[in-house]
Amino acid sequence: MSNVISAPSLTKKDFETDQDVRWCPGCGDYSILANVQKIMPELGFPREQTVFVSGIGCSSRFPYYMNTYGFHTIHGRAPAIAMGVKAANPELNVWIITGDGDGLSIGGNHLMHCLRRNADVNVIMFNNRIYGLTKGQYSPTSETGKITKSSPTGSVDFPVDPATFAIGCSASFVARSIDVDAPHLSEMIKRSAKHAGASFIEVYQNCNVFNDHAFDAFREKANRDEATIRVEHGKPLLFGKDKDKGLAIEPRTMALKVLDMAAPGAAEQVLLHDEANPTLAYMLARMPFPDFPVALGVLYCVDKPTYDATLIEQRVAAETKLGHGKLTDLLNSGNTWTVS
Amino acid sequence: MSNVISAPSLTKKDFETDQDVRWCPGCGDYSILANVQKIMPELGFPREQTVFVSGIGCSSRFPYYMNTYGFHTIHGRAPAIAMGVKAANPELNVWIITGDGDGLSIGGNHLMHCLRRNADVNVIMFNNRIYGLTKGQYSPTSETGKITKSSPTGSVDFPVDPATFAIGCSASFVARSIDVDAPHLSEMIKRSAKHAGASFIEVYQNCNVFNDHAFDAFREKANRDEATIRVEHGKPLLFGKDKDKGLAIEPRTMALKVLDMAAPGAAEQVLLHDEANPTLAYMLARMPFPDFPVALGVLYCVDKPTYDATLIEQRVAAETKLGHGKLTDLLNSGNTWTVS
Amino acid sequence: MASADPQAAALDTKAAQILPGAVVRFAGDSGDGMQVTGSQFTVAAALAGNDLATFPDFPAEIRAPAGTLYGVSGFQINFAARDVFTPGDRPDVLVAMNPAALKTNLADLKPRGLLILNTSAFSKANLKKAGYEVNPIEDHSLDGYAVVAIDISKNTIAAVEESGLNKKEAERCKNFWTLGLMFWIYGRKLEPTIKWVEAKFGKRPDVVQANIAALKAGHAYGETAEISHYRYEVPPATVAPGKYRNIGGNVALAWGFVAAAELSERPVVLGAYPITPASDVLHELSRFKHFGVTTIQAEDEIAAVCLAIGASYAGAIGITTSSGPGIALKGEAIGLAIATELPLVVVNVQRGGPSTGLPTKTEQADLFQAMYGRNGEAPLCVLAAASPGDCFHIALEAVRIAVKYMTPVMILTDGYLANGAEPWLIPDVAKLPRIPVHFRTDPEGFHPFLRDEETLSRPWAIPGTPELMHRIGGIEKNYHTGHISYDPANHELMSKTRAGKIAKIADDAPELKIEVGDDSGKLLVLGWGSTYGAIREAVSRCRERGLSVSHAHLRYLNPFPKNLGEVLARFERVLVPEMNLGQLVKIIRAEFLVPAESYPKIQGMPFRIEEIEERIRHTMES
Amino acid sequence: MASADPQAAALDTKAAQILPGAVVRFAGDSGDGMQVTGSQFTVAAALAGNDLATFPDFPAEIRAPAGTLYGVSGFQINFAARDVFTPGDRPDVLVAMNPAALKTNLADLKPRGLLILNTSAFSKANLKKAGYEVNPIEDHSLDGYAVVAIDISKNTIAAVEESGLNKKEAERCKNFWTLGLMFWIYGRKLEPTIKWVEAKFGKRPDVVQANIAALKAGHAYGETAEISHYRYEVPPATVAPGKYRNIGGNVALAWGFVAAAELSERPVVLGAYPITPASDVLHELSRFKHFGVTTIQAEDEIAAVCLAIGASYAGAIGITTSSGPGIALKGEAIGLAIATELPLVVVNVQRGGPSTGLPTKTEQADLFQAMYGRNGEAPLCVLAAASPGDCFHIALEAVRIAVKYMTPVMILTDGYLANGAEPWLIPDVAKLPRIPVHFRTDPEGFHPFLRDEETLSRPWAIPGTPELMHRIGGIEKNYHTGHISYDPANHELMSKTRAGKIAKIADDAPELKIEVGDDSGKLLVLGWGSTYGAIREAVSRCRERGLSVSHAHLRYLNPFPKNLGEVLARFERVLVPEMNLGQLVKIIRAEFLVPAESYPKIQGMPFRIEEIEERIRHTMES
Ligand SMILES: Cc1ncc(C[n+]2csc(CCOP(=O)(O)OP(=O)(O)O)c2C)c(N)n1
Ligand SMILES: Cc1ncc(C[n+]2csc(CCOP(=O)(O)OP(=O)(O)O)c2C)c(N)n1
Ligand code: SF4
Ligand code: SF4
Ligand SMILES: [Mg+2]
Ligand SMILES: [Mg+2]
Repeated sequence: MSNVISAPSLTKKDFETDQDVRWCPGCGDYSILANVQKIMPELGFPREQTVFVSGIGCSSRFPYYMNTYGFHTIHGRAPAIAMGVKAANPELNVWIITGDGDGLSIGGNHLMHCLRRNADVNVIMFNNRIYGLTKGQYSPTSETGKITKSSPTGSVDFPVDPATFAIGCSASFVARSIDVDAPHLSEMIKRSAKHAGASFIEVYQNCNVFNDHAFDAFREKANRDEATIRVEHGKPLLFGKDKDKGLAIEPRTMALKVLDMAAPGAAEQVLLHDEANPTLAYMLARMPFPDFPVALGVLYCVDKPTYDATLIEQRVAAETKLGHGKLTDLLNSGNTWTVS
Repeated sequence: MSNVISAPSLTKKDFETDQDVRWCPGCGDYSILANVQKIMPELGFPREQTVFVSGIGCSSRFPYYMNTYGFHTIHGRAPAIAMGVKAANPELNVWIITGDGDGLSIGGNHLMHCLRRNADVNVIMFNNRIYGLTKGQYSPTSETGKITKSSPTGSVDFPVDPATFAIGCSASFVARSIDVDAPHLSEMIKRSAKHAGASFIEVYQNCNVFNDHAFDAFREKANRDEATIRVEHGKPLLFGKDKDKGLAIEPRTMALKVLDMAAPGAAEQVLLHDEANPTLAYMLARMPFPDFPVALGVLYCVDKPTYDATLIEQRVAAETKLGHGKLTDLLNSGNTWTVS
Repeated sequence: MASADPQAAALDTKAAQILPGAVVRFAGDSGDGMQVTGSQFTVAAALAGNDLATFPDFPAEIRAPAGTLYGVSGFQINFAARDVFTPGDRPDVLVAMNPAALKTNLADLKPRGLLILNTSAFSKANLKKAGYEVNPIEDHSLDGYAVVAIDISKNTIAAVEESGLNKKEAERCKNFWTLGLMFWIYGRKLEPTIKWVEAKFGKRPDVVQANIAALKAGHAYGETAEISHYRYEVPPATVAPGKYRNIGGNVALAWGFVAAAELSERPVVLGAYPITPASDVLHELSRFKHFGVTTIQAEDEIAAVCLAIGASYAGAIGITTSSGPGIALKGEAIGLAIATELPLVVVNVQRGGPSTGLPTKTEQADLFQAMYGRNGEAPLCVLAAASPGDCFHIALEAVRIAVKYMTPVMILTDGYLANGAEPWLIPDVAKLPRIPVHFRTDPEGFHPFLRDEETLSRPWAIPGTPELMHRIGGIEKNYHTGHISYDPANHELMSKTRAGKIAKIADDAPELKIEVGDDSGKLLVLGWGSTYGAIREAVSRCRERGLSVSHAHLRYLNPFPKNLGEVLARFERVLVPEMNLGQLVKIIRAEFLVPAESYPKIQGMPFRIEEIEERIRHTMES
Repeated sequence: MASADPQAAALDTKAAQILPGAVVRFAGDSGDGMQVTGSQFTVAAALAGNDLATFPDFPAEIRAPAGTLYGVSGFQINFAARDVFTPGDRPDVLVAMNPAALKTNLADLKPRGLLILNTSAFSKANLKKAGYEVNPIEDHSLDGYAVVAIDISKNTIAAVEESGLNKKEAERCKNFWTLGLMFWIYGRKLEPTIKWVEAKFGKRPDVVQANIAALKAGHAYGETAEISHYRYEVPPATVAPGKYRNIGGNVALAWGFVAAAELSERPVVLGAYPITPASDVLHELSRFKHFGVTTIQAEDEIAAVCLAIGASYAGAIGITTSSGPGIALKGEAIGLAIATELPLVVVNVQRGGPSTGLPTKTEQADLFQAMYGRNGEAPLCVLAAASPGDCFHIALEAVRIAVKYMTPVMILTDGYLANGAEPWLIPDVAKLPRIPVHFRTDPEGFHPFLRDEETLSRPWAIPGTPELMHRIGGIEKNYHTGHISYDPANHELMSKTRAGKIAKIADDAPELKIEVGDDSGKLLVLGWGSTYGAIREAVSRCRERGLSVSHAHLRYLNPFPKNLGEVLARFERVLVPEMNLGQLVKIIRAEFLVPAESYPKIQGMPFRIEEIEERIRHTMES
């Protein structure tokens, strides 16, 4: 979203509704909600210009708790419905809230097409690597071998990585964050809100009922420094408590490796993050954990025309060229004859 | 497909059916069909063990012309149906024939899940960048601005690149070829047939009725040397009539560039193709044409357990652990009581 | 309609024989340009003041190999000095440009009908492809017809020699030669077609010249050759005065939506995924950006309907178009629009089923799907167009109902309506009723499911409206607050309210009228959709023979017209012809407990008038 | 069924009062373990020889905040000395573990019924969450009931002190304390539950010990405390001899498919996507790999049905399970299975609609969708299970029909059957009829749509069979060759053949029998699916009052039993109770032109026996 409109100054409270929040106590969804509610006033969109569209899942209950317009739709279809909203009114500030099941299982195709078309919407995917609402089946992001109600001997599937998938779909903005890392998450949400075109944020979200501890290895505060790398445009790709490690590649084979930054020459070798390089973004998204850290931040971001803007352009061009259509002219065009 | 079974020696004719081939005269589909019919005997699968599953589209008529088992299903769903075939009988040699619309528009999600699960099937996507059967609307692979019946002022969409998408889905085998380049196409089909797991081949296919000349810039024999690069595992990424150009990257930024191989140091700089490097594969698939050549060949290939093999493993493990199930035992398990 | 055997009488005179009407069919290879020939012939008939109806019949393949049976393309026109309601049953004249066209069409030609053949296409190879062992022109098998065998190709090539086209291109002008001949036979003017050729091929002057030369040569051939005794005149029909144009169903539908945009002053957003025979609605609508129409070619049918739902939610008129298999995919999302009570228009241009079925053929077998093809109690309004031109009015009516009642409306047309065409009295836009749209803006007492007392519809409160922020979704909601509710009694109340809202539309819709015949009698023939013309004609003919039969036709299928029960009760028997295995008939029986009889036809082809006539007679005798 | 008010009589005696039966409901917070309590109480009743039926009622939320109204979880059991067909209407005994449970359940409790409350949960905060301004235990609002208010939490904590559990964990054992008390009241043995606790919590000896201690303490409390006059005995029922188990609908269905794999000697492949309330069928089946059952959790419902179709094509028994919204998505693919005539079983565990509707509630509103929810004339066989245990037999029957007739079969169950449970006579596997499967192997004269004369079914010729290579698809095919065909007459022949094939199944299915009552009379109550028990009981009661009413129940909905028309004709009137707005009733009216009357209930809840009783009486008076 680019067209920030100034609005009377609002507070987090203004974005809360009177509905009981019906997530399980302790669910990671709460902190994402709180973050979004907190950031909304800063973004400056009037509430009535803001629409949250979701599919079905625990995460997709989100719109009920936002005092904006909200549409809790059907499973997997939020991106298509959101694009319809934008086609009717491109001025709206549209958010899509989805889960790993909603957005990548049943809804993977709509997500792909929404991203590749660069519709001007912001997608937040709550990735808890499980189906929460249906009480705990493995999802497309669950690790192979996961034992759940529907996979008592372990899931057979290889997971799909949401950010990798988004980059494969040629999305124009792809970021990653963690539910409980409020400052980082806020930053990502703000960046995505400002991006003109489809923005995609994957948020690792803990489902403490059906998949507790899924992300402990890098989500826990104690592990974050070593197990994650926060990428920033133009900056070297460093991680570790004292930024003592870096990422580099072999120039002939593009093989990825972890550098000891204390080693000689490391500073000249370490990769520089470039948000506009899709190959780099792909590599960062897909780095195998725990051999490599989990990349967080804006992995990819480029400007390109949005779907909505091009639609409008075509509308304007048509009106300019042909004038505003006259029904009478249309009905009387071509071969006609008169009977008297 | 890995389990090659020796069969009585067959010829191309044995794979032809008595049905009139109903494609438009001059369609690229003919040469793909001829190639597949020609290679089949070499692959050595008995005809009755071979199944062609397709969706809907001109390309999806393919199974009618193969004297094997064939299932012309519904639009976009061939991957799911093919996975069902394999689940019932993993011994079968299963091919999926799809178009850019069938496989990437309505069927994008099934394709993604089939690829990421690594089902042991071979997908051939006929990419003509158009909807042929419905008489010429733009497809998800059509270039932005394309003028068709449904986009009289030019399509608004950014295209999705099939190979890039497949790599984003973490497919285990991704290749590209051209309808009329028989030796290369044959080679790709053979490689894919031998790959255990989901293999994906994108074939640039000319639709001479609704999208003629779409690929001339690199499909025409005269242009192929300069405009395409044929990648081979372990070999340097060279192209041009005299292999006078090469691909290389800036090691700090991963920026891609074309090398003049005559320049000093070029030989040490040029990238070596590594089929097992997903980042490299992604880069090759997504190189912007015409600034860079179109990459053809096996972009990516790794071995990992197939969906089918893991399913079988689990079946066997269950039988080993629990013995072959006895219905009587099941019905009488747990709390029961007898009324006399 | 032409009567039994008018050509015969004409055989021995050189003066134009006056006929009440005629049915002509052009048939040839897909590459022979039969659709163009047919269209131009149609325009000429229209300009001559005839009433008419047309129907093209395309092959299923894009470009079938030349000469094959499945590559034959046909175009039929019925034109007359009186009202015409169908493209006609059996042609009086058949133009067959090759053996395959002859083979696939001859059985339809009337006995002693005129048969025009292009002899040069009757080569050994072509005969074989068509399955002829002997050349039928030579073996007396065509003796029952008035055969005019001409080497059209040779004549054409000779005629266009000066244009400089190569032989292949020159030969391609043979359809204009044929058209010229047909123009001569029916006394048509050449000018409109000449103008059309000039406009169409303007960029290639050589082609323009060649086609015009061919047209004129064909015309001259009639004048001079031995066929000069086949000359007919079909006087103008007495139709209502006004300005007319020819219109096909898909175009009429698209224009109806354009009109709805103008009359409602709301933008239209179409979400569509191409599918035969509905794609042309998308194609046509995509030309009207300057009318406030946005078309989005979606990734699939589900996305298409969802795009339309999203657009409606945001205040546009959301429309989605498809055919049977695509509509099957939309069921779940249509349920969402029903549950959230959003306006939405869903068009089903029906084709032969089940599954992929007969994609290029017509059928009416999706009525059940329209009524019931969703989970739960999910009522929606269902309308059906009766003729190509009626598609325009049905589109307007669907939008009016959708926005007034905040409900999805399903429009049923079919391949026959979509591709068929008829002259259409161009409506006076100033006299078309506006479509009022009311957006809620008042926050006082607002909740999203607060109902209008009269219509039971909920308010349309679109994003962007200050103070009306609210949330909706597919879960059941409380009647009194609009919030999610799992309360048992509330669910029953809401379910009945949704059903009641749809039922109420009947108060706001025209009553069923008798199209032909008395208000009561022995037999009512009740139809819906594209069978209108055939039933109407058949009933008229039966009445001419003194039978006590009437015709009524349903354009509103849910809810039914308020007086339907009464109308049915006034007849001793009810017969329901449908292009399916009997769907409307079941609903009628269930609703009104009358022993309505089914007359099913499921052949991918419309009813012939004579079939219905026959069936009426049979029914009344039994 | 317990009769009106038996508890009252028991008030003044210490000896166990003998009752014909009782209905008990456990209600508490989601975290209170009510489902476990209910199940254990059920097992005890079953072991004591009672006939019984149970129904759990979960909250829609996964883990609603403690103490809220929407977080209440309930479990009802009806057990008796005679045949039981439903979980009962109004409970005789209500156990309410907190104010929210009291609030949401009290209205159902019979007047003067026994009400057991856990006082420690009636804190200010909990009262407020439940919307009580005053504590109902104190304000005389419960005076109409026999209230037993105990500080169950305190008693539990005291009882489990030795286990070493912390206070929070200790308090969690209160459901076992309550169960102990209920066991005392109904004179049940503790051992089976003790064994179950040991097996279930074996890994945590402290928990085992605590739960057992709580159980015993609750039991002892009954013995010693002032409530010792509430003591009942429900003698064993006289049920058919044999071995029984308790079974729920989803499990029975899953086991039915396992049985089908064994009886047909074919592997089963289930394609499913999780959805409430169908997911448990997937969960249950995923445990049976060693029975030749493969389950695939698909990416969506369309993929799920396609996986099953692919599996059937390759020779397995393809099954797909879902609920309403998911079934809506499968319509197009089911059409493919119909067109290609492949065996397929589609299960719809119905829930409240339309759209997302009431996901955790029961409904029967998808009958129309089952019959008609696809494009084109696409007939399939539809079966409905009448009780939880019947799901097993319906599963077998569906597979038998699917493979014999090469057709998709739709099974309808619902949330009520899925989650409800009843004692089930364990079938003797040796006596279950085999399901013969014939794969075509003979190339002589083969084509893929060559039909069996008797069944009209086409051959199942699976990939891997030498010499039978062939192609099938969703396009219409020639009756005589199996190749693609666009021929008009052939399409009609094929359409009628597909319909005729389904109709023929009636010859191979049992006739409709009268469940209760005479073979003819004043009123027939005709039901289908899960309403069986309630209708049966209601009709029995009405007959006891001398009314001329009978009950018949449809398990076959398409085709109907051959004799349905006759049966209907033998009654003066027909009443059709359904949990929808009237679907079966419409089909009956259309088919047989009888003025069948609808009795709709659409509240996400099953019919109460008394509701149907009332309606029968009302109908017969009017
Ligand atoms: C058409 C349809 N299919 C299935 C479901 C059942 N369902 C609801 S949510 C869900 C998955 C939820 O997983 P996810 O998107 O990861 O959300 P989470 O609950 O984990 O936040 C499923 C399968 C449904 N509601 N509709
Ligand atoms: C459910 C459904 N939607 C739409 C169609 C119409 N349809 C048939 S093929 C096709 C697209 C074909 O494009 P592609 O897959 O690229 O195949 P091609 O014809 O170009 O080989 C479409 C939209 C259909 N048959 N079924
Ligand atoms: S089930 Fe998991 S994701 Fe859903 S609300 Fe509970 S904790 Fe959160
Ligand atoms: S339309 Fe195009 S893709 Fe289809 S058969 Fe013709 S040339 Fe080939
Ligand atoms: Mg999830
Ligand atoms: Mg294509």
